[in-house]
Amino acid sequence: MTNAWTDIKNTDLVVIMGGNAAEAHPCGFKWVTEAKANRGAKLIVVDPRYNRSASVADYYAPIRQGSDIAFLMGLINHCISNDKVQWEYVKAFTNATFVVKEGYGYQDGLFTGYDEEKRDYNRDTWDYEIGPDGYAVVDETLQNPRCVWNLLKQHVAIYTPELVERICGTPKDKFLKVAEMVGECSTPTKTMTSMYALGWTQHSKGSQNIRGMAMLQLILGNIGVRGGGMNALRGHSNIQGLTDLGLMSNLIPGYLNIPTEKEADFTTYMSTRAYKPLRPNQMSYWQNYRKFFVSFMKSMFGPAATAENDWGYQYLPKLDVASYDVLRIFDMMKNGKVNLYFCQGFNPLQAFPNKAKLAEGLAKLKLLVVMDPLQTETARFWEDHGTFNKVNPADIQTEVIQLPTTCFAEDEGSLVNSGRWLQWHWPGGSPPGEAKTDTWIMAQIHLRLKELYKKEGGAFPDPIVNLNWTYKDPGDPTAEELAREMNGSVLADVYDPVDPTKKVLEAGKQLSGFGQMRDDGTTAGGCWIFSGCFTEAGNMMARRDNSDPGDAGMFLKWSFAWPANRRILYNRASCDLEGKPWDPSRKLIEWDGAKWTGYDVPDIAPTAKPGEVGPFIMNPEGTSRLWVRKMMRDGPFPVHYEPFESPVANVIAPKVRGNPVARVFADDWKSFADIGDPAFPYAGTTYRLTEHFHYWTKNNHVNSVLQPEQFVEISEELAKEKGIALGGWVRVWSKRGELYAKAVVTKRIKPMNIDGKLVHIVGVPIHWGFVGAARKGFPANTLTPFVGDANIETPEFKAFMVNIEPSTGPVVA
Amino acid sequence: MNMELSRRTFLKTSGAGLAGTTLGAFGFSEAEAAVAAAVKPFHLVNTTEARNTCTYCSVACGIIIYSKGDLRKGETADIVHIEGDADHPTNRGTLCPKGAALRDIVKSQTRLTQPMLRKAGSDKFEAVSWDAALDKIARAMKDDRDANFIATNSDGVTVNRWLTTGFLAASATTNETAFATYKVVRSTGILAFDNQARV
Amino acid sequence: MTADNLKTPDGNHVPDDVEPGDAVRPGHPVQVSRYTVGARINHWITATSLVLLALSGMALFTPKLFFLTALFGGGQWTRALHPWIGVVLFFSFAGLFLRFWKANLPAREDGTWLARISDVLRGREERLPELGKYNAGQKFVFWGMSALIIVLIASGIVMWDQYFYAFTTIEQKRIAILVHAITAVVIICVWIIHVYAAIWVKGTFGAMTRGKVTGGWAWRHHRKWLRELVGTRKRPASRPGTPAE
Amino acid sequence: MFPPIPNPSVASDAATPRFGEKDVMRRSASEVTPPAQRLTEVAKLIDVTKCIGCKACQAACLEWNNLTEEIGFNHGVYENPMDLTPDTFTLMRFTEWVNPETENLEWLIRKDGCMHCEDPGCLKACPAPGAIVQYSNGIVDFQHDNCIGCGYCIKGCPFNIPRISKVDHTAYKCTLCSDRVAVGQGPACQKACPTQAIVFGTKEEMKGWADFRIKDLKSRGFDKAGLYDPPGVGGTHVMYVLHHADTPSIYAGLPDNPRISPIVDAWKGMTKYVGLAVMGFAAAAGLLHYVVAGPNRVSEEDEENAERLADGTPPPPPPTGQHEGRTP
Repeated sequence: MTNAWTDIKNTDLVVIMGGNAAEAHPCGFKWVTEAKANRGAKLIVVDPRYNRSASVADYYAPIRQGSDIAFLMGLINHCISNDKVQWEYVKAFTNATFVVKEGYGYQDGLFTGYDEEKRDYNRDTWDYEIGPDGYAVVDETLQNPRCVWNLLKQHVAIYTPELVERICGTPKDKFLKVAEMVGECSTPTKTMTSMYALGWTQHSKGSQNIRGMAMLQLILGNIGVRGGGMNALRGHSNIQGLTDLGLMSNLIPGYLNIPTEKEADFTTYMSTRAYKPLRPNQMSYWQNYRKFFVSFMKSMFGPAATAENDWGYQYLPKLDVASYDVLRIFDMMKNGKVNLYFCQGFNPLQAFPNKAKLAEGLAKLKLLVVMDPLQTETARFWEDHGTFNKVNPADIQTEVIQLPTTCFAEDEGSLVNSGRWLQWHWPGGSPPGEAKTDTWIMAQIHLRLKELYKKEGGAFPDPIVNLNWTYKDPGDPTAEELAREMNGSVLADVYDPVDPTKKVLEAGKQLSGFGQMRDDGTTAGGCWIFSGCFTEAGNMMARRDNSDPGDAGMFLKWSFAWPANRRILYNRASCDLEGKPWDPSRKLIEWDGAKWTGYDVPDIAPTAKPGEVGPFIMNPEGTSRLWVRKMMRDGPFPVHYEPFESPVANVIAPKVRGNPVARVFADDWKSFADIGDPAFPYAGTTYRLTEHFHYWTKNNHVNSVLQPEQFVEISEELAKEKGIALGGWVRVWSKRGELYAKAVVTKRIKPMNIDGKLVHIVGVPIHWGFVGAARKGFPANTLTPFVGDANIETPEFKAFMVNIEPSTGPVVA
Repeated sequence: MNMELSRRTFLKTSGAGLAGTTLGAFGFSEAEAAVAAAVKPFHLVNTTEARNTCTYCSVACGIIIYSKGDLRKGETADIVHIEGDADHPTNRGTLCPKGAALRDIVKSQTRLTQPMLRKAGSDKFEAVSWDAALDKIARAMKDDRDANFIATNSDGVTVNRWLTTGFLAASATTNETAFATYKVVRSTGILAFDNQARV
Repeated sequence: MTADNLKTPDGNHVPDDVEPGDAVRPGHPVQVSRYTVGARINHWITATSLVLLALSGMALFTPKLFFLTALFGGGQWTRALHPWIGVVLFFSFAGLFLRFWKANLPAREDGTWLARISDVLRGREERLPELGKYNAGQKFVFWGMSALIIVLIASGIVMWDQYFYAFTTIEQKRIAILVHAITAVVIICVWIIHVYAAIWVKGTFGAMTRGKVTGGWAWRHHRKWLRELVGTRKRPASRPGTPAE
Repeated sequence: MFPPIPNPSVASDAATPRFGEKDVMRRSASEVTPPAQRLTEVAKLIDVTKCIGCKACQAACLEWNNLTEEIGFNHGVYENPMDLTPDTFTLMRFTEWVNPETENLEWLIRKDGCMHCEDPGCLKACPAPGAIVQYSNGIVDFQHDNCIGCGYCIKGCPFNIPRISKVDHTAYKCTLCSDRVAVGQGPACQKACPTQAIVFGTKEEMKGWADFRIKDLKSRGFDKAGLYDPPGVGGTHVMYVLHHADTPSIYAGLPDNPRISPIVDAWKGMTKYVGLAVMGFAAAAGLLHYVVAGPNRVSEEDEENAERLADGTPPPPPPTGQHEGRTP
């Protein structure tokens, strides 16, 4: 989220598209109902199903899953054509005026540089025209046909309401009603907020879905303001934190990168990370990259990270591919290239696509280690559960170790919420039986491994034996020790370069923020964006003062938000060029003539004069980006691509199958149904229900009472056509697998007319499996295709093709 | 850290202009209420409170765990109830159907209580000690790493990676656990490192 | 064995109101067997059930009589037992019905009897016609009980939530309760009449205790029946019925 | 936002209930002298228009009251369980309704449960003294020690709420969390409700809050929005804000004009008094008759006549004219 849950109360229009906030985030959705009740805000829901969010919406429009970009580009087209643009904002705070260099172009669904063989682009032409002064060329008049604004206008022109209806199935009048309501938020005193979640991410073009809305929000001037923003409603209690801390193949905490093998040494690595400003006077914050990196390495390897060894640069592994994401790992596993696999509080057999492929992979491991508070299907993938998990245990040679861990109620520490608040919590119960914390387990593994390497030697033991592990009890580091380490501390006294008698930083003290980090090894800090969370003043994440000056919804004294306790990102953009709030009734910060003050921590240097420094300081442009240069693999603008399995060919680019640069593993092409395949005529989608949390709460009696048994949702029309009874059994199958479920026949799903073809939707909630308290069922991933988003490999769970028939239920054997 | 519970409430209502609830006003004085009452006793009395955060989604609702026994005094604590924290700015004491049933997940019948091992080809888990389990894991890691570690690529560039072992991290562990996990996993050269963020 | 098969030695049908076991034994005074052991047991089971039902029913009918639940071991037991006693009553009464229905078929003299109800009440039986085994009042009690018990068991089942909750709507249950209550009031009144009549007409109790009445009792109250018994007494040994003793 | 009620205190002195025995205004099957001073009436307001059907109320109710409902089946709808049970005091009921005026689908979701009527039909129907009490703050509470499990409360209730447990054979329903209200808390469902579709306070506050909500709804085109506080049962201490207050029955059969059934009134009213009178009269009439008419005894003459008849000696003929009914 750019903003915070509590800020949603400040909005005038909530657009829930690509998510179902009432269903998945009920307590956050409260702030929507508050905005409605107190500000007269309106709620629009755009979704294939009339869902729980829609039940309290002011306006609902249906859309076919996987067609969001067409809808969003249609909205942008509508706003541009009808002058629903916050012009001042667009000109000053976006890259609308930037001129794109010759050579870049777009035609028939593809940008320049496409290589069909590699399924990738050569993105060299996707950049700005750089002037002789070394800065990007801009055209304040927006006359240059190659300025971003004109390219955008041209790009979205085809997405007329008629085309939107053809692709999305949204009736034109409904689309126009939504467009009209959205357009009203282009005035500086009206804001719209976007609440989205996996409904946008779980597509082969998920990142571009989100970009589409972000672009719209920029055009309406809704980024950085109260009640605005792009609000990703994250799914798990600390998935934001895990991402921030870079527990991914290609990340270092704080969104730094693991080097690739092209970056053989530290100098090469840093050479592409200069982040020189593209406009005069602009602050480009990533210029501090080196400080964050070196502090991280000091935290990681302590005294072993020295200037001489490039801070331990070679202790880090180097990537040969973009990422070893879960899809790639399971593909490798299936091909016998993985021997050991650890699952920490995660149930991939349920959570990733194509269960059959996942199970095949797990069966090829030598050892699977599962750490979890609960029984999981993954840990028991070798167990025969009849039709629900038909295997022969004797055929599976994988050894499985299942380790009992504590849960939230039994451990201490911080979690990062969707609004980037780091909130500390305390344990309330004793662990059951022999359950242990994950930290203890990781420490034990590390110590044992280190011991083996010390004793026996072996392959490159250096990073293991040199890992900085100076905890009071190395076998069980405390949460406070680790939190202090992430925040960072001073390793050696630092003196003012101008006045060497003046000590700036004192060894042994906690850093007060990332601004104090240094690139000479005198500071350590595990995660620069978290710096400030545990300072000399104490544990800032444990703060519990819920005062809220100005009723702004900021709560600056409650916990700690990264970065620097800032609650709304890009909040400088809430003010005009003079530094006055666009909407004085919703002041966030303002320029008082000398500095920025207000209800939030300014997202700009406190004394950076308005008009001189652009508000988007993490970008070298100083502006936001309507056109993203070469930063996304699948194009600088979003393009409507059909899902890999689709009822119709792409109307705007019939020759393009799916997202043209999404990665598909060789084996998986044959597991996709053809476009318009009559054997799989219905558009399937998966989603969660408010009564359950993923595959956890089926272990919980109360939630199993509230939704005891698996079902699928279909329209009355499809039920009639197929002879399916309300509450009767159905079998649903895709090219990859099948499941049995009860039929919920509902008026809330309607067939759609897609480019002249009637398309029925089959909705598949995800929550069932073969362990737990609820009735046994099938995970939805028996059906879903093994393909991810082109940029970040989020699997395409939301759009695929299935067939359905009435059934007598699963044969229990 | 400070566990002193703030009793502050959000008395400011946005928009409605209603005064704070006068709930406290119903009922007679406490002294008179000592007469035999037919109302069930309030079962949170004499429990220990712990501030926590809901383990499910990223709304991160504040919760209070009520237990018999106080961990801070070194006692065993048995959780009797979990309820929303009215002081929390986001949820204001409310909880969703999962959050309202948090006690049930803590006390689930399918919670794990001891390390278990499933041997190759077996159809069951067998209990093992922590030491045996951890030693086995460390040994398996060492053997696999030593056998498959790639120090340099075909161009002779130092790459120091280990691709035959993967680690899938959690989504509900604390930042502190995550950081400890990061350090341990990264130090081995594992690249097949991912988390729940993608799904 | 029912009276249907009974024939007099001369081959004539035994009158409807002569039941198995009914017999006259000459002596001083004449003894008349009126009820067999089976009939008496059956009657007393019925009677006991009815009294228990009345007590438990009234306990639930009005708070003023709720204390009666103590007789049954408290409210829960009362609630649980009442319907089961009702089942006992129903089957028990069904037995009585099968035994007595024929003797309770209307006869011509019933009209006269009813017309002279004031003489009945004044005990001036010499002004009444000769009557069979039952007078119209007794027949009224018999048929009244029969009808009321059917209504009670039917309405009782509707309100017996423990087993039959799912089969009716709440509105139907409400009606059933009202009907049950009204019917119960009526049956209790009928019961009062029945018991009072037995108290008022001296010598009656013997019929349901020892099974016998005196000849004089029979002469006074059911002379036609007595005459019929005498008429069928020619060769008692060949009678297929079971004697009262 | 309606101001949240502060977190409960766990101190032992905080447990003293603020109402109890002395505040009982009505008690089933008992005469009660109502307390001289009535407590401030409380109410729970359920704003159906803000409800997202998440069932947090159901979960919170199960947890707080330590109820163990069975894990059932899916029956093709979102409801679960399918009806209130002795362990499910509150239940979300879902109705897919097409508004005939706009032809728009509306998903009407209503939290069902005890309405805590001012004139409670359950209490009226209950035959067990003290099994149902009504406190002067409006809470209608079942006292399980006194309950006999007869199920009359079900018939008395105009909303079909109470359910009899198969385990302990007593009636269960929402208590409005009397144990929580007694220490200044709101009911568990209200505390949990994510969107504040459930709020709790004094009845006056709730009516005021409802007005605020109804104004908002009317501004959004719901002309018939209104408060459901049915006068037929004297008003309720659980009220609804409905978008279509003119037709409550579209909300999964919420009664349009609930009142205690006239049949129940007849049963607990007239029948009781008339019945007792009739039975009393019958007994009295017998007694009186006995006193006036004296016992009906068999005479010596009767016995002799019987003996003669038995011996074959013809007894005296019946008096002339007395036996028209007989053939001589």
